[in-house]
Amino acid sequence: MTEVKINARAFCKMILHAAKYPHCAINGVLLAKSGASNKEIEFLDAVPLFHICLNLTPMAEIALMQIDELASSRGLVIAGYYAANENLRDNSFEKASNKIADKIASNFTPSYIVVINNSKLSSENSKSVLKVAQITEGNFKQIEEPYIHTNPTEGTVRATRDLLQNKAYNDLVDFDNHLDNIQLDWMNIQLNKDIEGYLQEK
Amino acid sequence: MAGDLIVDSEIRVWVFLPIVIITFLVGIVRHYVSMLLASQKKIETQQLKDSQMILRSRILRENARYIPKNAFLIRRQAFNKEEDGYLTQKRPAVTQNMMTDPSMMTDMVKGNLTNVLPMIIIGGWINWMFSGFITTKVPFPLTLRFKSMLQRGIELSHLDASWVSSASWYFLNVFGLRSIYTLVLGENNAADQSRQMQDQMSGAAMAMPQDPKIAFKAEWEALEIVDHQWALADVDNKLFGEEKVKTD
Amino acid sequence: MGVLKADIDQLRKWRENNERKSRETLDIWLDRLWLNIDSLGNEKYLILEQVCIAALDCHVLSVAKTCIENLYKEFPNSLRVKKLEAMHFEANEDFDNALDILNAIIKVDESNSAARKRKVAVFKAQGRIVDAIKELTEYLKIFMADVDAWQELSELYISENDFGKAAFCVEELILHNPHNHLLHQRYADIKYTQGGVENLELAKSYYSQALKMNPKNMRALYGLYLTASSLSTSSKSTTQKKKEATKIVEWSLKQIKNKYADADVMVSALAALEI
Amino acid sequence: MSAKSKQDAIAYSEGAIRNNLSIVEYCRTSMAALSGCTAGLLGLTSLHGAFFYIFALISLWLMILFKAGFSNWDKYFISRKALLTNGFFGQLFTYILCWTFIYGMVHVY
Repeated sequence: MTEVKINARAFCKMILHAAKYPHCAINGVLLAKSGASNKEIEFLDAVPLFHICLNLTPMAEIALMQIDELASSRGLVIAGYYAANENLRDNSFEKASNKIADKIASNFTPSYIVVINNSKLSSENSKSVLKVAQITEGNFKQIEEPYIHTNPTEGTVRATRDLLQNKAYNDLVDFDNHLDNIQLDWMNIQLNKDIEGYLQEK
Repeated sequence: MAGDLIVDSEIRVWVFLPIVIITFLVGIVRHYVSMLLASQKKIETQQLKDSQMILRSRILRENARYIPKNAFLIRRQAFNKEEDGYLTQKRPAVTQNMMTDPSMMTDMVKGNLTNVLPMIIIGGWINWMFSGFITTKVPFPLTLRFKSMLQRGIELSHLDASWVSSASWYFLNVFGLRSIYTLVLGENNAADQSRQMQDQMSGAAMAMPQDPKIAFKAEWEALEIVDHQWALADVDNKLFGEEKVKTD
Repeated sequence: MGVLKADIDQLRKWRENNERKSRETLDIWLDRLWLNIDSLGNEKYLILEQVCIAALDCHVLSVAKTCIENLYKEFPNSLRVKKLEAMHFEANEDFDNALDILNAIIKVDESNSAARKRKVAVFKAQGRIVDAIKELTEYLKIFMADVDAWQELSELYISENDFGKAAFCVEELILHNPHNHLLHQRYADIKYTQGGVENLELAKSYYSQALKMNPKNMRALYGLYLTASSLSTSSKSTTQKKKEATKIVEWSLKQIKNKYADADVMVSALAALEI
Repeated sequence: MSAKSKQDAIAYSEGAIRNNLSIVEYCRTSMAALSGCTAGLLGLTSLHGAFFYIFALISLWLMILFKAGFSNWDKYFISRKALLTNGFFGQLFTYILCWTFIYGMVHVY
């Protein structure tokens, strides 16, 4: 079984994105170091993409092009896709997966899909918030919970909780926000610093 | 200033002012009474469907140029298909007798109660109560033809036409206060009886279960002759053209 | 008393402008109004309805329940209150009861559009998208000119990846509101997603139209760029068409760069757009 | 933007236009009532009163244009001329009523 590590930065951004738009489905992509091995993968960053009309492709293409460019200049590669469904009870991979996930899968193997488990968002045990699966030829192979780690293990959960409490999700910018106002930066450099700050806090 | 005629100032206090106040207040009371009596009309689903259909087809005709030709043709086909298009489908003829429908009757009675009745009663009362007074003078000269209009109830052939009798003053008020009511009560108020009277005239025609077939037929014809011109055919070139003008 | 009046005015303003503001409405209610229910004057029942919906929105079911009980006391037979009760069941995820009530309302008053729409919402909450679509099309057969319903239907179809039908709904929206650039852009998005030279040509026109109506629409600008560039490389289009498309590509790329320059942000990622 | 509006038909929001017109209508009724009362108080007769009405109409029109801004009134109204002439006769009745009423109250008795 592959070990999946999720960096605090990626983890926080995913949760914050879901928290910013509790009433819509959201999606985004996960970045990992290029040339990672099959045995283990670590998601270093997440890029929140859309909250309106996930299934339409043109803007997604634009976003993927730009993200790919930026990521490769930093030695990263788009390795995964994350999504949260609109419906609270719906956590299936099939529902969440769409053309973007397929596209990523065709570019990077093995690629991963992460579904945010809406109903568990409020609970304390935050590791089970995420459901991860490996995509292999259109099939989803779910990765059991013991193989999913956050990095750092302790700090991430606490940082996420603090960020949520301070309504940091209002500062999160996804690609849709960027398209509405191009001055907003979808890389969330400021938010990254905040996350670091919360991680440092003891 | 009064010129040839001096009017007793008691008339001002006991005739002239009361008429204005009475007409105004009656209008207000009528507004609230009709609000009380208003019953929400229950709409038949079929009627609703018909009106929405007409609306949609009208919009289709008007804005067809914004959708591609294909999309327009599909829609027209759906409306105007030979056998069972929206506008051409056969339906049982609607023969609904107005008198047998009790709700229609009560509506009519209510309408009369708030409109015609007060008009007659108040008008008659004012005529009886304040008859025969000269109340005021309009501040502009008028020809003799206006005499019959402004001097109802006074038969004096040598009186100047600009003098107004009490009964006529009442009617002047009834019509002239209309826009004041919109100020006081907001638009679409029920106080305005002159408009209500018009409604009653045309209302009879409206309340009749209007045969949708006729409207449908008209809509069908109008839709048939629409010539679809796609408004977006040349839009990208226009976009450039504009840009060139700007940069030059 | 003055504060109370200000609150009532604020609520009325939100109500009349159809602003959602559920959290704020609920706060006003909990802070001040609920102690003074009887001094709300003739707007009491309107406010109760508004607060009830806001409370359901924030999942404060107890408040909603009180509102509904108060309303029932005054209007025991009102369909409008019944609908609120159904919404309460819905929020409680007791969908069967909600559906029963809604069906009862529709049985009494066939032309009750609110109840029919709620039914769609219930299906959607249950994840029965296909049923929701079915119900909504039934609804649209009667209320053909309901723009919101067409909008919802288009979104449902998109979520089901049925782009042809979604396009039909958006066409209907454009007919009703031909001067809304967002609709044109959405239509172009759908056409682009469908793919194929003809659809791409359509997408190009509609992106251009959206841009013409609102030059600030970045999505349309990006979309125009994308469609044009895929048209220019498509094997099926003629040389003439390709030439035109290339021109559009250059133009839109220049525009995009201008936009970013105006906004004072340098995005290195834009380099990805160069071919 | 202005170059564009000259080239194409401009799109107006129907609801907003209707709202604007109803507000103007409201102003006009108030104006008719007020100017009628004024004319009555001043004791204007015959043609003077008519001129006063026209004067009031034009000044209201100028005030509305001023409020909308002289250069960009076309954002709010479709036609400047219609703004002046619409409801000329409708309000005339209100004007005459108020005029007659106050004139009667003050000057006849």
